[in-house]
Amino acid sequence: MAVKTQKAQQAPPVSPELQREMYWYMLLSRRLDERTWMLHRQGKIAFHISAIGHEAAQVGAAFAFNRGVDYAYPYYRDLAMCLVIGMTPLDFMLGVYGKEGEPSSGARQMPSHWSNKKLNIVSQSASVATQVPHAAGSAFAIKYRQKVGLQDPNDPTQPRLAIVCLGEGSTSQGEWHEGMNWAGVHQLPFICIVQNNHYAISVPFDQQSAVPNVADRAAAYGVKGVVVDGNDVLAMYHVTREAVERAYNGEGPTLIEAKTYRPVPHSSDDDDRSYRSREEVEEWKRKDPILRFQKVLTEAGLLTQADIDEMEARAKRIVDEAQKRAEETPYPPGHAALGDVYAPLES
Amino acid sequence: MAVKTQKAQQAPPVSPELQREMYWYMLLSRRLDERTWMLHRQGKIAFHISAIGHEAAQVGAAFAFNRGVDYAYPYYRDLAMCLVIGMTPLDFMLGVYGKEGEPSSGARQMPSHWSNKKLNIVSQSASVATQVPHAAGSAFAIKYRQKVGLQDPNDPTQPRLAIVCLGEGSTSQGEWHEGMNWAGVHQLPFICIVQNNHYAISVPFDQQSAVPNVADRAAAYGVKGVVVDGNDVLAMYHVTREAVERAYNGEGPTLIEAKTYRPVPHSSDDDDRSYRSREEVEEWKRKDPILRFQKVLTEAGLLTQADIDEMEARAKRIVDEAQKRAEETPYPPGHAALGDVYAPLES
Amino acid sequence: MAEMTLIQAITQAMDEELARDKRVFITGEDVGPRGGVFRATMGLFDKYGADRIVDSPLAELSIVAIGIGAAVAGLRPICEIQFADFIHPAFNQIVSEASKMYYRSNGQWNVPMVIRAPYGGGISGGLYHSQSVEAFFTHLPGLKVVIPSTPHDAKGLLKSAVRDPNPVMFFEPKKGYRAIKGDVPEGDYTVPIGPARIARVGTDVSVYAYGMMAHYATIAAEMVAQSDGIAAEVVDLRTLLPVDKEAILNSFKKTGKALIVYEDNLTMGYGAEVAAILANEGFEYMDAPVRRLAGPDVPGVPFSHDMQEFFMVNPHKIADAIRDLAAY
Amino acid sequence: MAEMTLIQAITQAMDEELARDKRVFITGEDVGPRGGVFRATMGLFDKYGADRIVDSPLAELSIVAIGIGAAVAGLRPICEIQFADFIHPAFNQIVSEASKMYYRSNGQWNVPMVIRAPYGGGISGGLYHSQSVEAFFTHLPGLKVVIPSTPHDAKGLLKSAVRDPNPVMFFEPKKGYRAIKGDVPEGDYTVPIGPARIARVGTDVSVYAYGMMAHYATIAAEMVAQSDGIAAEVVDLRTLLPVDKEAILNSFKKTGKALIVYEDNLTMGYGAEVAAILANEGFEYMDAPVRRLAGPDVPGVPFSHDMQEFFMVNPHKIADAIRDLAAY
Ligand SMILES: Cc1ncc(C[n+]2csc(CCOP(=O)(O)OP(=O)(O)O)c2C)c(N)n1
Ligand SMILES: Cc1ncc(C[n+]2csc(CCOP(=O)(O)OP(=O)(O)O)c2C)c(N)n1
Ligand SMILES: [Mg+2]
Ligand SMILES: [Mg+2]
Repeated sequence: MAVKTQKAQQAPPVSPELQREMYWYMLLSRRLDERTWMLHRQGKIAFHISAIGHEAAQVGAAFAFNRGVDYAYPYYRDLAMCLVIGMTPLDFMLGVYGKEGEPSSGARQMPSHWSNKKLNIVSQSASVATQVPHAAGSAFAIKYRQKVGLQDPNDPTQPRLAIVCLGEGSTSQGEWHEGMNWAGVHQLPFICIVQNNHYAISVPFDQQSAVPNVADRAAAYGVKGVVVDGNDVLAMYHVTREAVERAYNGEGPTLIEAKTYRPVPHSSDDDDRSYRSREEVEEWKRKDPILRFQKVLTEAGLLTQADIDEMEARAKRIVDEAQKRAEETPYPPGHAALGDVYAPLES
Repeated sequence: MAVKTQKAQQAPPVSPELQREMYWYMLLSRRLDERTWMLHRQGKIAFHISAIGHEAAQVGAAFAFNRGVDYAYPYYRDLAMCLVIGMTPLDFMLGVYGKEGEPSSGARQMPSHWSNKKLNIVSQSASVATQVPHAAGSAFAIKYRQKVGLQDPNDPTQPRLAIVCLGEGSTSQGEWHEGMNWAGVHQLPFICIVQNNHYAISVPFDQQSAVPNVADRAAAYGVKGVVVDGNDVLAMYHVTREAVERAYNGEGPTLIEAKTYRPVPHSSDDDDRSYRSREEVEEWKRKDPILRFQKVLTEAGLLTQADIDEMEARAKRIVDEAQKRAEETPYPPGHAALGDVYAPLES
Repeated sequence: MAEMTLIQAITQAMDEELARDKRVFITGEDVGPRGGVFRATMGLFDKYGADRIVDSPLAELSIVAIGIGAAVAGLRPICEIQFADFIHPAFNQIVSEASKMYYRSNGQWNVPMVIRAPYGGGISGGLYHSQSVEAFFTHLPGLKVVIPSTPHDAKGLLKSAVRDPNPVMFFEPKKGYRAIKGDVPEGDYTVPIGPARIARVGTDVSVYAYGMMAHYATIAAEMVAQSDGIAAEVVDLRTLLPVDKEAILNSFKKTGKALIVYEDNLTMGYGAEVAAILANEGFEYMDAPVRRLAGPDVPGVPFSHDMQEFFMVNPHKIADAIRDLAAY
Repeated sequence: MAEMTLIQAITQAMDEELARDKRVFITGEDVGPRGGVFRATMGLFDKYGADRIVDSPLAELSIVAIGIGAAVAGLRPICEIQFADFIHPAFNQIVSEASKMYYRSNGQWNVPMVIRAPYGGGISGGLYHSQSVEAFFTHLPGLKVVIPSTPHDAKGLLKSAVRDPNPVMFFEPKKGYRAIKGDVPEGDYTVPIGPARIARVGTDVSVYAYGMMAHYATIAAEMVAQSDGIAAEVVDLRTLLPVDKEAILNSFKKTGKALIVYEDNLTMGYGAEVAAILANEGFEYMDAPVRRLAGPDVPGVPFSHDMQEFFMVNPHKIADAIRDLAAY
């Protein structure tokens, strides 16, 4: 299998500003996420599904494409990615509380089912992997528009690729196969990011797949496959950047498998003690992507304790404010359930 | 990709009797098939879908497993295979005429939708690729019965593998992905035979797949993949025999891709002139598997012109007889449409 | 005006929409050089090329899903499912995705796509080339479900479907592809999605039908007019979802007797909804039991000749049912 | 007799069937060490081991298809779909394969399997963790469709399902998993698939319901008895396919008034079939419009609190509808 494992040290230099910005988003996502777990424990909200542990994979990927312009199909775990693309902590908090003005779905969907037309984040269902062939379809549309003369291939104000995320377990679905296949057959500007956290709820990857890497499967579709350390934000940024260049240059699709871990339960409904040892979880907590990047940045002199303190304080303010505003916001009225069944005919 | 291309000359010797039997079934299938095309041109029957060109792939495979005992999931093109397993020309003719006593479906299904419980040929729908995960399920059942003590693993009177066929185009379906994946994850006694005739009706394989061989995809599932010349009956027999041994010995699943061609239209409803050149068809007709095997056998002194003449005469008699008896048989009565909706409760 | 077959009208609608709007493209199995197994896309590949008439892999889920992804990205896909029987692999994409996208995104993302599929029996297709599948999709708010029974409507409704901002299931009665002929206006016109059509005016019995059965119901209505002087009103439903309740009730107010005809199997076929509407809002006008004439409750249409005939509804069976009801 | 919850009764049924018959095995997502996301298979992995309690890949199509292939090979699979909302990827396997296998093979091959799936709303699950999906499957002769509303029936019907030679869709009202409690006999007994159950005898109005709505209907019937002296009869349909027409008509003969309750969206929900049966065979007894009380015709149950409540049918809404109908 032609799988390439990318290491951070191969990456070309990333500006200190960008590195700090990456750190900031990872931190913001984490604090927002932790707060949400707390709200659930307090009985204030019904449900949370978490990005904890996945922040490096998501933030590294999100900074690599034309955010808000390229089509993004994040999955339910992509809080950190969506923050980078432009969704706000308040947007998210409105979602977990199910409050009026929630931008993804008007609070119709469960939290973390992202959508934002202004940011070209396409609406997601909960049925895993359905978004993979959608992303291939949007990538097909990009190539189509260019071929039939509806779009200038180099216009950076227009979407030039579609990027989609899902978990490793979800690649067992036929939808993934069929989506990957279109991407390969038509060599579409398409990037599939598999966040491999080793479990689909309780089911370990060796019960999903007889091969150790999802990326091993990319070649079967004529798609380039890359395995990357998903807890290394710069490595993630780098491999995604490469995939983005390939897509923009018409060189075809890429699958990136980010190896990572979810040190928390699958969701607020889960209890992970039945299916994995505490030792395993503790071991991965030591590989925490934020602590790791903090160490890299501090050692490189790019981040001081004062910077960290300032960021922590800022994150707390933002999260407090988002929570407060979400709590103050009313629920949509019951009859709002009736809207938006059909789009009106254009007149 | 770890794809192995198997050549006939590597095959261990096959007894002259068996070789002649293979030739006979290929010939019988061909003559029956040609007659059926003629019946269609005469307006006597509604539909025919043909095995012409595929006889070597099917006959070679069929002689390699425990026919009538192992679970077989043939597809609509598998006339030659089903004849070897034990269905009769009359069985087939009752199907094309839709007559009473048709064993696969009581004439409920279109012709060539095989089923025969006595022969462990499991009923097929027309929805392509659905049978692949069924075969994995039956293979799972075999392994299960052995593990929980319901079956002796070495009892040759019991099914010890499941073998399934489909066309190359049908591997684009999610069903194929999911079936292959179970076979791989559980390392099942499972053989998937892809009869790659280069077209799915009109669509060439490069529109189905970005990689040149279906077998290239086997590795993604932890399944052994083999490409074989599907017009070489001995090569086909040999690779299938190897796969069968692997399955019987608990060594896991195999995918065999038999490269072949369909020199006739997809079915009696098709006209292939819109999508491929006559030159291409003529070129493949020169590679006809029956002529080719005839040459091999004659040159090896295993078949004389007298043998051929006798077989031709016998085939014609059998086909005439099958046609005649099918024509004489009545249709099932209209109300027979009402039966067999539910299996009765065992009392 | 030119007389043409149902399938010619469908081809013409697609041809004109492709010419009108570059965002329109077609994908499906064998839609390219082959022109579709029923020849609905005949000639379009030569005229519009491989970029716009795209042979898909043999995978219906992806045909629909690619359509969805392209539609949200601003294109106007026409997805062909070769036989309605093979739409089921795409069911999740239609139920979970196409039908819910607009609602779940609070009206942000819409899916302007058409899914065309030939359906119905009586063509020696057996269980898997004869199915009626509309019942499943009429249970899905967010979808529109359209079934034409005349070439005029086929062209006009298909054009409306292509221009509709919502996902439209467009089921074509394949037995009528060449058997149903009629006048079709030249050039551009649309028939709105929504309203039913009174195919024949009458006062004694309301016959509700669509697709091939609407065609047959009209024939049957003429038969009973001739033979028994019964004035049957034929309501060609045309759009099954959203339901045209008003048209259903208006006819019933006149006749007080309803026969609902569909070729699908009886239980939970679309006629159940029509009957349920009448049983509630038509109660005051009800002069007889609300009757359904449909296929038997078996898993499919058998291949063999007599069994197929046994299964299928035809003009004679409809005429008998009208007579029965008129005599109630 | 022990009092237990609906889900405990389900677990007990599986436990006893696993112990009784080695051909029985369970597969599905997280059914192993995790015991299922709702804990329906809790403890079974420890008791019966990894060979018989098999965590599947995250792929519903394959869960059902493997079940079919194993069932034709003589096993008795119980396939768990984690949420009914996620059954749609397996739709083709259920429609084209499980439901048609026996018929299409002329009675040679049967598929003795159970597909279990929790369904229904009111649990803050939003569009994709609240769906009712029974309507789709009740259109498929060859399948049996069962929905219990009491622990007693859940255990007895699930055992019947496991032993049935046909594919049985077994939908479990998940809102009632822990909310519905009742007495359950110790050890082996079955409740036959087919007959409905009169959950409460009455003479004024027939209320037809199943699952959570049967539970609610019984509560509502008590409410209107107390408040208004209305004697509502509650028919818990239990088996939706084959339809128990006789029970439906027998109750209607007494009351002449029907209220059909389901939590699915209205149009083409299962209640349409019940109404259609009454509109035909119940015509002579009909004293009032046949009413359906169901969810609104929107693509799903919204997540947010008030919208969810707006969507859901509850005992109060049922009581009001009974009063209305009784007063007609
Ligand atoms: C089609 C479908 N089946 C089942 C589920 C229930 N479910 C939600 S998340 C999940 C596990 C997903 O695992 P993976 O793809 O590895 O992603 P992760 O959550 O680990 O990031 C399951 C089974 C679902 N949402 N959709
Ligand atoms: C799910 C489904 N979609 C479409 C069809 C219609 N169809 C029948 S055969 C066929 C082509 C099959 O091609 P391939 O798998 O290569 O097999 P071949 O016929 O070439 O042997 C198609 C599209 C079908 N039977 N099932
Ligand atoms: Mg995972
Ligand atoms: Mg082929």
